[in-house]
Amino acid sequence: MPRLILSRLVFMVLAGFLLLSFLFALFHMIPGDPARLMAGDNAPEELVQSIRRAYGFDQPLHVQYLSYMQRVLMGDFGVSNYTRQPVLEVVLPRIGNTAALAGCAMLFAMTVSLILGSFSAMFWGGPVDKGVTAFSLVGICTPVFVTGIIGIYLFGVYLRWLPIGGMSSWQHFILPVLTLGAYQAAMFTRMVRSCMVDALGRDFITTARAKGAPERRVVFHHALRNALLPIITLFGLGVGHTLGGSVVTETIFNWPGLGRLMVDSILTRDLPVMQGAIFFFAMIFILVNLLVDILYTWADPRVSYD
Amino acid sequence: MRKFFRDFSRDPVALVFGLILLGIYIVAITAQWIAPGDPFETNLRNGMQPPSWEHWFGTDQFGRDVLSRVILATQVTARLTTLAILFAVVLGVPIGMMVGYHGGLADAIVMRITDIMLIFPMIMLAIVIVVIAGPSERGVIIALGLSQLPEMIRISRGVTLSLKEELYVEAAVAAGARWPWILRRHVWPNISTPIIVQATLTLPVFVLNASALSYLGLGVQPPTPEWGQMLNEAKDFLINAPYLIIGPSVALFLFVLSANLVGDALQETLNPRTKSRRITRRFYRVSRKSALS
Amino acid sequence: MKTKHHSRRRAAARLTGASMLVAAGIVSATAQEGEPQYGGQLIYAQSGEKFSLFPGRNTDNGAQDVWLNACENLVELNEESEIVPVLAESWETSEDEKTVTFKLREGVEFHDGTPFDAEAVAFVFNEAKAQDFIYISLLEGFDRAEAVSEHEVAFHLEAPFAALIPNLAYRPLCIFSPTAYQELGEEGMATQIVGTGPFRHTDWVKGEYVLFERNDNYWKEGLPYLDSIKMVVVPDPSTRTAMLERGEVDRAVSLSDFDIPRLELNENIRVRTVPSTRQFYVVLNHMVEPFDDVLVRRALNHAIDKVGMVQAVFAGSGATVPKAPTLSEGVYGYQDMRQEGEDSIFPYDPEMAQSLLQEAGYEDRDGDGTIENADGEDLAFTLWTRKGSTKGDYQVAQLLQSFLGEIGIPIELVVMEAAAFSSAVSQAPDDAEYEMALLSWGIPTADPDEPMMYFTHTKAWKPAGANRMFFSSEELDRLADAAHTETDEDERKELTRQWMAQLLEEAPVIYLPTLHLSLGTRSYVHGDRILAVDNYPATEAWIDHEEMQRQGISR
Amino acid sequence: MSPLLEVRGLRVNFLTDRGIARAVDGVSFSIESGRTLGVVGESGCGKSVTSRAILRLVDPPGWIESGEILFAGRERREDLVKLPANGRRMRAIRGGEIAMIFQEPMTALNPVFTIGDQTVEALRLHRSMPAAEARERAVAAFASVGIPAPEQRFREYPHQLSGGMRQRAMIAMAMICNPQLLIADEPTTALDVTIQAQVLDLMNEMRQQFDGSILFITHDLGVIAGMADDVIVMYRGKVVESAPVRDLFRQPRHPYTRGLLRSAPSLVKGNREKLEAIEGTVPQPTEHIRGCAFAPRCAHVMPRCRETVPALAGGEQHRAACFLHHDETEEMYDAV
Repeated sequence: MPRLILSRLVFMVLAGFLLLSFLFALFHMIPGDPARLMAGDNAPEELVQSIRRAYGFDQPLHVQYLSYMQRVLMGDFGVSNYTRQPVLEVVLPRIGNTAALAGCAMLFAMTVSLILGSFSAMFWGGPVDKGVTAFSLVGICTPVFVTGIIGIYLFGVYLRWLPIGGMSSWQHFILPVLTLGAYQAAMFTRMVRSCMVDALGRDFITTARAKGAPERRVVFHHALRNALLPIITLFGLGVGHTLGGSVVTETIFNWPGLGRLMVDSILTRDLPVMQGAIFFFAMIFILVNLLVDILYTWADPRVSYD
Repeated sequence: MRKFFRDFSRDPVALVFGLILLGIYIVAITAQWIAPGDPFETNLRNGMQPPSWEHWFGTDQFGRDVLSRVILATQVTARLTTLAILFAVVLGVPIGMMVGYHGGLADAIVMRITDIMLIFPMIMLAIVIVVIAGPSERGVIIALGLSQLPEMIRISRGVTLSLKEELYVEAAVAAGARWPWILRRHVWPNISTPIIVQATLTLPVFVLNASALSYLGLGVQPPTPEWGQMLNEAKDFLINAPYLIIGPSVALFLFVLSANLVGDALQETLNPRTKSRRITRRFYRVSRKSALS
Repeated sequence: MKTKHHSRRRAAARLTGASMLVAAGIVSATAQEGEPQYGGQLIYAQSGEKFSLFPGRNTDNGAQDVWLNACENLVELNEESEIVPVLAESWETSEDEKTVTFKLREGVEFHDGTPFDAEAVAFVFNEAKAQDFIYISLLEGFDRAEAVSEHEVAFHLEAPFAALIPNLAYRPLCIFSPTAYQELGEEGMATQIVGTGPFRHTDWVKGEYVLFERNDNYWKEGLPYLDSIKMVVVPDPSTRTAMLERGEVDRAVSLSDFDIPRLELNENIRVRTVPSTRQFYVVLNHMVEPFDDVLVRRALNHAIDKVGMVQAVFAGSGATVPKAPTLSEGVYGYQDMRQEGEDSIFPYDPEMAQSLLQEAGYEDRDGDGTIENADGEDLAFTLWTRKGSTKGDYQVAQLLQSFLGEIGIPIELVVMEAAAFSSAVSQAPDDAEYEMALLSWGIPTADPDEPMMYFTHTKAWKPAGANRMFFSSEELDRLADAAHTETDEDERKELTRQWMAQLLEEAPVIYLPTLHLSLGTRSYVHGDRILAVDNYPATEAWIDHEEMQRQGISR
Repeated sequence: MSPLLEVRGLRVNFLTDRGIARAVDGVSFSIESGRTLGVVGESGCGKSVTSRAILRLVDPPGWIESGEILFAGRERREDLVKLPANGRRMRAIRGGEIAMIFQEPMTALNPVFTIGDQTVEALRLHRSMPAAEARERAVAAFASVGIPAPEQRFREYPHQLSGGMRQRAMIAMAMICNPQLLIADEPTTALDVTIQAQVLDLMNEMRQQFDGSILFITHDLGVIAGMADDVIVMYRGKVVESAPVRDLFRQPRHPYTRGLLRSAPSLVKGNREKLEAIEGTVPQPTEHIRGCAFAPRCAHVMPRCRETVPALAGGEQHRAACFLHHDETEEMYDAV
């Protein structure tokens, strides 16, 4: 186990370095120049030049790259092109916000999908299974922004039960988590269903029944525990989607998360903030994948990484 | 193949939705001729009309008939998603198989690259591709295909890994078979079912990603209609003109429902293990009739 | 000479007099709504500032709306776009019109306690020139500022510049405390504004919220009424509307046009729309044949149904048809240039468009529905546009495509990501690849000088200015240069009118509707204002607490 | 003394693509308490399905069409077919009064739980007792089935044990509530010969101290010879011969039984050069055959055989479903 963690951490550093360099190259490859964006469409050219000089955009690329990389090694991610605020100050608080939103959404999605998926597999082919499949398919085809806006108007404006924007109280969590979670729950339900159908077909299920175990125990103890193995890997993949999906949810619910910051920084060509946001986004994801692998070894006694 | 169709058509649900899926693809091919109105003809006087006999799904902001735009969009979206899936499968599966089979350093590197690709913001990817391939359908297909590539690689790798341990594969190796033949002969047939299931699951993801792309204006260029784009435009009128979202949503739901149910049915007919359990539906009817009181 | 001087002062006096009247008007208006009450926090939602808060490095209105609560200018524009004195009580122009001396208000302090005096004002503008602040180009010919006495500061110009006063009203030219600037530097000021305004800037989290607290020793007695103002960043328009309807925010800026009819039915909400100074236009690249032919350009203008566009894209109230080229109601020197019976300049007339094209030698020879040029090749162009940068830009582009398609000119739409677009349309004549591009021209200073000198002037060809059409006309250049240095108001207005008339003749671009700004407020909020230059000051706003309780909103 | 278990006219159908297959077609037999009944037949003859039907473990697409399964349980005699399949009473019987062990030890044990947990579970499903006591009973059970170092093995997972060890654990798990009847569905088929012998010895020892009876299902006649007191031979869902083990081996009456005996290597004594195989193959389950199902492959086929289905006839002890024996002529029998 420790060897796995160590190798993954080493990889994180390496991947981080490669990612930052790749982003730097990519940024300078795509059109769009921060100085012109700041000056506005109708600004005269010499104004754009003056901004470029003032902010050091005109330095040769390799100089910018080397100085940035040196500072990153010392933990300084530079300052935002525009607000001149240190990138860490901008990015770090938002990591928590996105982690909270994506985390709760994942928890909600996992619990709902495990329950619905198991029941649907238990009554395989029956009406319950049909209903659950229909529900999950509807969930998969409804874009996050549709559920979001409908949720806002139904529960926020008309019924006035739930607050809409920001994250100042726990009630603020409900709508965004349900919106993001519902989509993921639908995806996961279909996955859990097929894994459970597979597990319920195994021989040890007959043994369990022959031992006199009630159906509840057969499904939720014996079958589910086995189905967990493929499910955990699929949930790991799901995290990627949830983090991706959080971008739209954060925009709709005015949630100050990392996803929105990443998109804004790309659109306004704020390179340091963009690199910082994507870098930490990647680190979160790699750590979550590490967690999934560790969970896997705990779940499956046959696999061990030592 | 004849046996395959006989098995497949045995299950009523699969049959019905198979026909619907076929219908959608036929609509996609014949869109130009069967669209009731002209999807491009703007008529500002009767913009934003609710559904009526003349316009079943109402008219959009510029008075264009939403139904004919949905029909034409079927062609664009069907082409877009199918090509994107093919792109992901053709590129992803071989890589996954090879990496799964050989393992070692190549496996670790490819897996970590897929890790990074999974979280790489789709938007950034789209901007880069649009710059290289131009803001055309080609760019969108590549962007969508790339976004699904990691998952295809992971699945084919997973199946290859589990099959590598199977006895018959070891027997083939013992018999001196080289790995390309083994992958094609033994591994590929077993990969087809999970890939089909994954492909049908990714259909809706593609359409929604296309709508995210069009949110930034990077998707299919107007005036060609595309479901994702129409969903996005209807978003701004969700409260004032809710009917605008019905057209594309119904079309998307039918397309995804039929694709998934056909995917399920395919999985059952092709995958030996779950085949025996499939006839449960008819079982309920038959056994209830003759079973004990 | 004397008369000029005299008229100058008389004009200024009239202005100040008028402004007093207007200010009184405002005060009297609030009187009818009941006695202004003190206390309470006003929360309002805006779409958020993209760049920095530091006035010297900013051009986006989102940020200006933030610091106008804390940092005041020498003069300000009111609803009727008239100059209203603020920190400068009055001003005089020298004989040679190269020096303008401002009499500053006395007994005013910055938020950090340092005194507001001529020294401070001189420092700000000299620093602007030295550090090349973005707005320095607006003070053309500005040489240096000199503190004549403790409360008098003189601006020395290299040449007379008529638009100096209106440009000083532009938000970024606000007076921040030099002590704070020297201590915090530009980086520090990017997140903390220290000025003389009615509210002190206490907290700022980019992309989330900005907090202002009451400045107790504000120089205007009795103001401000509110305890604090909290501005919340809500990027999605439908979320902003929903938060306003639910009462989570008291004010919401730039609502989506299609929500306005619904909001107007809600008696707890008051919606105000005001024409802005931003007008859409389509750049025609004159390097590309046939856009160099004025007949073709006029034909293209007549081919667009601007009334239909306002109805379909902006729900009728989100914009108005163009009544004059580039300039709109809020801008100084604006006049309605439509002949009688015309609903907009270049009224929609497809037949006239086709006859003009025929006159220019372009008609549908082979009857295939598309127009060909003399040697029989079909006309077809690409139209570049963005999506979501300005309200309705994507929809307007699609309508342009269908209107021009109807008269036989197929258009291929190229939608580009915002930053890529702005680089692509800022190339020099020989690298520019666009044929047509949809942009909008906003006039932040509400003064015609900028469009005259930077939009249609031959000297302003991209990349120098913003003349992306690579268009030139001596007549327009002559009028612009004259107006640039003309200090007499009436004379300058006349020159501006002639400039607009000439534009109608030469039609360098396709003129499209002017956007409206919208502001939604809960009915218990009074005394807040909406300005054509996309600013929404709430410095003199107050809250009717009983009404707020009655609506069941508690914070 | 009434038999421990009596099956009368059991019929189990399976729905297949080509119509309804009669896997078990009117099977009747009974097991005396304390005796071991062997069920032998080629694979696909319905012997496993019969065993699963007893515990009502027939999963869709199969279902019990008709018949009675009378079980003299601890309280009273009851027909298991009438009980609700997953009812409380049926669950009490499964593992409590009738236990079952399976053929594939590798897949029959749950890979993600230790064999200790799975055994404790079998116990605590029927007896409520504190965990510690259950643990001791489980370890004791492991010891009784000859698992070395039972304490340590308790915490191990199935994949850490050998095939034989896993089968012993299965037996321990089944016997822990000392059921009255143990159904063993080909317990040794998947094991190699040496381990097979050990497990069979273990089961024989168990038969001595355990007063219940065993239903031993196998296709291996050699195993039957060593294990069973009485034997029934099944062919295509029907019982074709039933007799005490010695009589069956000395005087097999049904041609199919004789064919089986002649083709089993372990039983052929002396210098027989080559083994004889039974011609033809078992017909498809969904195929409907008039008369005796073995007729197409039978050397003594008579016209009657193709018309009517021979009933199981003969004396109290030894009965066969074949017209050859219906007129009880001894010489007819020797000539064969």
